[in-house]
Amino acid sequence: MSAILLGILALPILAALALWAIPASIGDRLAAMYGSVISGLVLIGSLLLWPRSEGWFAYVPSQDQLLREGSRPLQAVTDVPWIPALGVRFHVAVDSISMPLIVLTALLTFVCCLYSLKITPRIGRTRSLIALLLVIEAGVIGAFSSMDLVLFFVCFEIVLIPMWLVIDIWGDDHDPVGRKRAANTFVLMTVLGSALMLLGFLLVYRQAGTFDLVQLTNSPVLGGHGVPLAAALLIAVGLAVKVPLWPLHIWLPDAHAKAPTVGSVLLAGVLLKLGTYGLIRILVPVLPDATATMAPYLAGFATVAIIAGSLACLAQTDVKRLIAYSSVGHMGFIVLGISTLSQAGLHGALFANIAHGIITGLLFFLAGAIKDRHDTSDLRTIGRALYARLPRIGGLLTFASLASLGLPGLAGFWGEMLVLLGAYRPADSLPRTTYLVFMVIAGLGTVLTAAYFLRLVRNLCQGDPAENPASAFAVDLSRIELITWAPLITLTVLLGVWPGLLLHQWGTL
Amino acid sequence: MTLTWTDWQAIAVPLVLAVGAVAVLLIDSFWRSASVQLRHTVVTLLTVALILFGLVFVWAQRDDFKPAFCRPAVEGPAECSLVFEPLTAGLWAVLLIGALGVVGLSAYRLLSADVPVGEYHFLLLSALVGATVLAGARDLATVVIGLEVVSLPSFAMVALRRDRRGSEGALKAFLVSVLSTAVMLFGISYLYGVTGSLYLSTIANRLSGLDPELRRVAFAAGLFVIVGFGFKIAAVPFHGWLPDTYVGAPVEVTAFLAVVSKSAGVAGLLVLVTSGVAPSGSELRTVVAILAALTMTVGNLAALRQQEAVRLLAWSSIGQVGFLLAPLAVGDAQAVVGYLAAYVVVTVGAFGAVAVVQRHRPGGLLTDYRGMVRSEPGLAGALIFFLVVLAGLPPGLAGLFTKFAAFQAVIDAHLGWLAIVMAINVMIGLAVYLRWVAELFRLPAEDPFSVDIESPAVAMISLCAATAAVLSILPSTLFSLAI
Amino acid sequence: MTTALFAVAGAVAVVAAVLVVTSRRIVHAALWLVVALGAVAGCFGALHAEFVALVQILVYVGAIVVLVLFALMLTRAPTNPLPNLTTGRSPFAAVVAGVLAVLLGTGVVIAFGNEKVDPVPAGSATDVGTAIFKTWVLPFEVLSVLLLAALIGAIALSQRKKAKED
Amino acid sequence: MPLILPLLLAVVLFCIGVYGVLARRNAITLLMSFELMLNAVNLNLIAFDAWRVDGLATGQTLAVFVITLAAAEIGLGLAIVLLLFRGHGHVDADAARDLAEQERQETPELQEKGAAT
Amino acid sequence: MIATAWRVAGVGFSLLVVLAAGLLYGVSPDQAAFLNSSVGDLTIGFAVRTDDLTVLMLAVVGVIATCVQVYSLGYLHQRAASYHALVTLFTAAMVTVVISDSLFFLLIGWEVMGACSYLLIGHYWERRDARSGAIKAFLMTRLGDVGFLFGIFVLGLGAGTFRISELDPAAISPGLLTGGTLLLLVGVVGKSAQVPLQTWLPDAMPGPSPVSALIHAATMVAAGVFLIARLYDVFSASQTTMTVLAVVACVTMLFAALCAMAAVEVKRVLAWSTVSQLAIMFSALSLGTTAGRHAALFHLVTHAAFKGLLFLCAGVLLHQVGSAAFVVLRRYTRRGRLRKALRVTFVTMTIGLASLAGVPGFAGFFSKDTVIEAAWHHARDGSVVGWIVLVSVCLTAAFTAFYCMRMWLWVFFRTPALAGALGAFEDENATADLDEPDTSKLRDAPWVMLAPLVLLAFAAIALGYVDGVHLDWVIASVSTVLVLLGALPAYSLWSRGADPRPVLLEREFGVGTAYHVMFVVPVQLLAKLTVAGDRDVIGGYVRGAGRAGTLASQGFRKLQTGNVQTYLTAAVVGVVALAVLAGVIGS
Repeated sequence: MSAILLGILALPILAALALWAIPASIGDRLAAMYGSVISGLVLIGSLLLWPRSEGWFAYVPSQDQLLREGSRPLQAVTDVPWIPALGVRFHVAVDSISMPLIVLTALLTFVCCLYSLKITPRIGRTRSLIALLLVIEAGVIGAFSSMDLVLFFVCFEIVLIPMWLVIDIWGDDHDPVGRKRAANTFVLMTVLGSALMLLGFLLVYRQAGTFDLVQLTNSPVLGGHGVPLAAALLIAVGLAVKVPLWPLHIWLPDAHAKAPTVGSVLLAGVLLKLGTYGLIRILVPVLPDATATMAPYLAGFATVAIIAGSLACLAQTDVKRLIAYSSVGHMGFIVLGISTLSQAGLHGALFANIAHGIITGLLFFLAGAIKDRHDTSDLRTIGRALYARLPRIGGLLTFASLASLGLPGLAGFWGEMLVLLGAYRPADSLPRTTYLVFMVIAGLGTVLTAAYFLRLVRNLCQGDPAENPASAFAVDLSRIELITWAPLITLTVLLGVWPGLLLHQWGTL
Repeated sequence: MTLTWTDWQAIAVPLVLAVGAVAVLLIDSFWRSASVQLRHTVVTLLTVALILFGLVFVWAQRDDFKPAFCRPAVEGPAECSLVFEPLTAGLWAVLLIGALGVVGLSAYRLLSADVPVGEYHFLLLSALVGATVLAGARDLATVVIGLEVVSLPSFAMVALRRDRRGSEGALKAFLVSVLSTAVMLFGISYLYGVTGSLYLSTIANRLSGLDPELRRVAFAAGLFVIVGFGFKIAAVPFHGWLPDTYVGAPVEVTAFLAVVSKSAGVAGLLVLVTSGVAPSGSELRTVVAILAALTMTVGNLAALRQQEAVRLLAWSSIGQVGFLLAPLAVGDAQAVVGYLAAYVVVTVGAFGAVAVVQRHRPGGLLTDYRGMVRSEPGLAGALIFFLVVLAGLPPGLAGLFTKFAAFQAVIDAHLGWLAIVMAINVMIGLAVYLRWVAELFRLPAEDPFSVDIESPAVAMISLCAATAAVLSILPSTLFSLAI
Repeated sequence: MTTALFAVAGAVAVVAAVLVVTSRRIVHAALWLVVALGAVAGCFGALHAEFVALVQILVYVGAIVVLVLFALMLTRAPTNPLPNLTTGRSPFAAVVAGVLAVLLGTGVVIAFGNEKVDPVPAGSATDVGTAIFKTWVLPFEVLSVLLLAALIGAIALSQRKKAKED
Repeated sequence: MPLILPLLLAVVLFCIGVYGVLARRNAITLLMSFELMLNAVNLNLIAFDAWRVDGLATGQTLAVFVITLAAAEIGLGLAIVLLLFRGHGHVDADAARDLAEQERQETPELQEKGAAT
Repeated sequence: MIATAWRVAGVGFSLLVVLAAGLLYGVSPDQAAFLNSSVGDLTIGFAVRTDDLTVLMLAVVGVIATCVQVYSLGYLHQRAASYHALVTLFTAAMVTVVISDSLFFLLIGWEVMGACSYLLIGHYWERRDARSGAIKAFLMTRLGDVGFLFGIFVLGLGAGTFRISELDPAAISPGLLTGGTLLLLVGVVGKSAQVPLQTWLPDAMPGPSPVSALIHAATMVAAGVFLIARLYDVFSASQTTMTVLAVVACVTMLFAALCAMAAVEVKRVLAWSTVSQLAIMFSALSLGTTAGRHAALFHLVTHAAFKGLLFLCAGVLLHQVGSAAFVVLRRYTRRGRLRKALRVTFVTMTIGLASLAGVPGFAGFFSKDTVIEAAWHHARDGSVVGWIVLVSVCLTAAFTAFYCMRMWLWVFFRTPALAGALGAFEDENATADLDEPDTSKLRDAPWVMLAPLVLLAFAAIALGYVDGVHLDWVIASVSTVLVLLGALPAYSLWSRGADPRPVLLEREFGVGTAYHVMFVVPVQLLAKLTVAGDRDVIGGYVRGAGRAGTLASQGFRKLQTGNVQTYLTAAVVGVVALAVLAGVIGS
């Protein structure tokens, strides 16, 4: 097992290096094929890691349970000292919290590579793009599987420069200044956040004397004031930049709007998850008391994010920006769920993480497809009546919108529902009335979410075709698009009708 | 006084370097029959051999503890002028590696730059003697003289091209240095007056039992000493000379200043701080912390809009010094040496890459680097790696972990405000280096830079990159340098 | 007696030093430097550091100032007064120096105001030589490297560029 | 003799030296000012040596070292000044500003637009 | 090809539903759970059940859906594939609601219906009113659904289970029970278009008529009634909720009836009548008695028949004439063509209207009487709610008769006083009324469309007798009188060619406008504000930081004059400053 995990960590990196070693004259097609094969292998590997037996526990309540036969908390453990002088270990493992996210990462990267077989940004240089995607994949999987705070931090940082390059080089080719600024804002804000997070980790280390997550989870840093609170605050701020939580979200719309399609997909589908994953994996178990002190404020910001994100979407005129802002709202839900510190809320947050990755990935693919066809992502320039011009893409956009607005029966619903359920009954230590207010506001937020997606559909898909004549080169859904999107669509429906597929994995958090 | 075997062992490296320096000078002066080319090669090889000897020696003795030039003290343990201990070994290793890198850099460009080869290597080795002595020094006389031995030869090296720019750069560095020496000596004189000793251990002992009035003077004295080092390592506000001198000097000499000279300054300051002149909790550490915060902020901010490669490296090296000062302010030798080691390796590499480009494009603008990822993938890749290490982001894990250690040291010392300033500076620093990286990736407007790179340069840069890569994968090596 | 001698020498030194940094004739400044350094040597003598005083006169007055004068001639410094020998910042510089003097002076007075020096003859060449070669061997040796390096450096810098070597 | 006398003299000399360094233009006078500062140091050392009668003559030794140091410094310094004179034709420290950063037009990012498309 | 497949699938599926209803008839009640997963101490999963209510609703849904699917074969040719697929999904969603024993499973069906109705209302997305009507429908029901979801939380957590069959009102504390049921009621109000969330239903009329039939007769809006019937134990355990329900229902029925009296488009009249009739069902439910529940369900069934019929008839009008607005229809009517050309439609629609109005002998009459009777019995027991319901239903019966009569007459019959009728429905351009429409091509609809009409017309009569006829003659006669009281003024107005429509009624009490001003406009303003805030405040900080960095950078570059003495000065000043600073910090 651990060999598989190490394999899917190392393979993309080595493959990326090998790809750079090959001369640039290798064709785009071949590079994408190579990337698809590699990421396909990673996907297979990650699926092999998927639990085959019951009895996984995300967090071990006590030591004796750890020793009990048959209930190993972590799978595929590799634990070797790395930098003894700093107390850093190379400790990777997976459990049921990280596993779905790893599979999601592998899947989205695979899909992106596959997509690049036919459809690549106009800048070209596909070889490097593929290599960077692979590096991002390795970094994200590493972050999801690291059981050491510092290793997590390192993997967290690994993705930054590749993503920065992806936005800076392959971004919107009409707006070099804008994409540069977007890329810089992204990387700088994230780096500041992660540096603050690192400070938090170091404070934890000062208190607990270890960076090891398993140990920290089993014997957390208690106390809700003073140093633990400072540590929690720093970690939360650092992760909130990544999530991104209002008001630290300002990098997101630009980054998404300017990034190439595959970049947006990975950014929204995978990278944002690092933040929420960190909150669940690190903040909640390691600093329980401090998190409880902070949780109502976190929930407040999350609620504001839900409302502000939705309101901002209502006034957007750029389809990619709109979807980006919708991410702000959705991530707000996830953070709200986490900050309830309740079973339902945490489950909801985890579920919403996956669902958001799939659905928003699909939405960004669709937005990219529309943008490629019209050479702009401005709603007013694209015009209306996509149903008439590109009926299949329009239909899929409507489908994805419905999924994203949380229609029951599609994947988006369960996460948000559980989050609201968590807010209805937060952990005992939290002020319930406050959370009830948040719940009601967040509930209204779902209405606003519906409103902006319907507005999007209305302004883009519907309308009089006579007023918006078809573009000459507009081709409806191509085969590669269908192939790459099919898994996402399938999963959206599957998770919608069978949430237990994931929910039962998590057991007691 | 009779010199014991231990004394000889302890000063073997500086001694060999000093003798070697004279040998180099003599070979170059009196072997006129040989061609310049040959003499250059021989001199370079000899220098390399000397430095390698030093490295081997340090490696062999790395765990020893050898006090040298001791005398029995009136009170307390024996007072020694020089101590070879693991910390010294680590600092010497860093200094020698840096010097080796500079020699390697000099191997492929010096001839065209009108620099007398023998003198150049002589001065370099002399400075290295000073640096090694400084890193082991345990009395203030040795410290100040060692520092001068580092400084004066390097100023001569700055002007060694004997042109307008070089002389101006040397003058600026020289004036600032002399002022700093005077200030430092003034401080030392007071320290002597207050404690009656020049030995660091004795000073440390006596400082703790001073009257309040004398303590104030001692504080001012310590401040002057630290300020003296502040000039050397170009901590803000004593940094003004640095960018001008870096730009004025030949690139190799700039690398020398940035690597050996700066490391020596840091080493001296580290010795001062750790051996008790600024004990934990003293206001002097606060001063160093303030200097650290100021230095990194100003350095990084000023680097933000630079358009010349060397000037950017100059300012960013000021920023790096700020980061070095942070663990120094809390007396964490391990973090300092680790940081220094990573910094030295990648700085040599970065200057190596700059030297290659500057040789063909003397303008030295960042825009000259456009599109190099395509036209010179190897060089560009290495340069990007060096810059990323300097920024402290993956894949430059060496830089990341040394910054991490710095953070850890600061956090452990409860200097929260400094940690926050450092965090902000990580961001600004990243912005600085990413501008350069972005140029490398950008598609060039006209012809991109592309040449046949000389094989010494290839070897040198690859070596640096390989070292940095190894340090990135096994960062623990960095921190085992000074235990 | 020594106090009076010291006071006189000190006063001379201060006056000469002020003239060094204010004189409008650059050569005069150099000559005033000789006076100042000599006066300081006198101070040393008053403190019974005869060896240092001698070295001071030998090295400073004898060597350094001569070197400076040569340099002045080589750089064709005019002997007539120069209007712009000081920069426009000089008032500010005076303020800075003044503040520094006040700060340092106060500190020194507070710390050492009541101390007395009772100079005993310990400044002979023997004493200093013994100290140097018994205790301060290492700095002395390093100092020799410094002198050599400075010398070679100065020579290297002073050489004219060879148009084309060999 | 009160200790304060030589110490205050040293302070005054040092500050005069500082003034000279900051205010004078001619590089050689700057060097002269440095000599004043170093002399202040020596005065301090000698005074403290005389105050602390420890029989080791530490202060005097260091003073001798400082004088030697000063000699080495001024030797190299004059060489640099002469070099500057050869290059610039003057020895005005205030006017040597070749190495100041030249104001440059910000390289417009837009240049690449042509290249990118 | 795909369209054909979906047509077949659609019809087949609806027949399957009917078949399932038939098979399940008489089977003893049972439940089954599946796909469960535990979240903490809660179980989230799905469950189905079968009982009488399920069978009844399945039958209604199946029959109506079959009619609609078959009817649509003839009605719709444009984008048929997506249309039939969505109608099928719609039906499936309603079936889900009906058979569900899990609140979450129910919610899935509940909201998927909302989405389907959105998509189907927006079927003619070229039309502006269709687009906005669709959005309005979805958003208003979604708003209600939020309350519904919260209600599920309250009840589910209160009872510790999300299984409907395990919800025990006795196990839930009274406060939670009231809160939970009230929140569920919000969802019901939204779904069933009761006051105050009533405006979406009339605006949903731009959708295809068969869809309207499906929404109004059997699925979406009926789901609200079904839900309360399903959770009747829980609801009736909370007196407060029942009172609120009664008030809402009574206000709604009168309000909607009044609005219907002034509407000038066939489908709009029918839409308001649906709202009003649903309110009657709710009022029956709000009695809290078994009789009330029975009456409500009875009315639900008959209403499904006649309202489905009426909408399909309206669809024929739309299909054959091209519009269902009175003003257009009148052009044909004045030529006397409409009734003759659309003979089957006329007859079936007459049956439907009669049933709606409660003309004795028709199904609607019987079911309405059951409601009145239930209310009367309850009122007699001394219940204020009973009295309120009784009075309201009686009034509504009269109003209903009025608007049915009015519509019937104005659509199908030439006005005796022709001149007076001029301008009855046109505000301007009265002469346009005299334009000669081409009546020669007016034919009745094809048989696929007429067959469902006939079937439903039969049902609209026969269903009244299914339950066995047991009339309270007093009540029957009272309600007959009420019908007459309502119908006569309509006749007299028509015969005079006048159609006075109070402005208040015509604007539907201005609720739509008020909502627009109160909610839509502020939200749009807030949205603009948020974007501006992001750009100018939050983004401003970020940009400001960037600019500050650049400025600082330029500043430091400016300080770097190249003059060494500046550097020295700075350094010395720095020393002094540091000394002072450290002194301050140290002391």
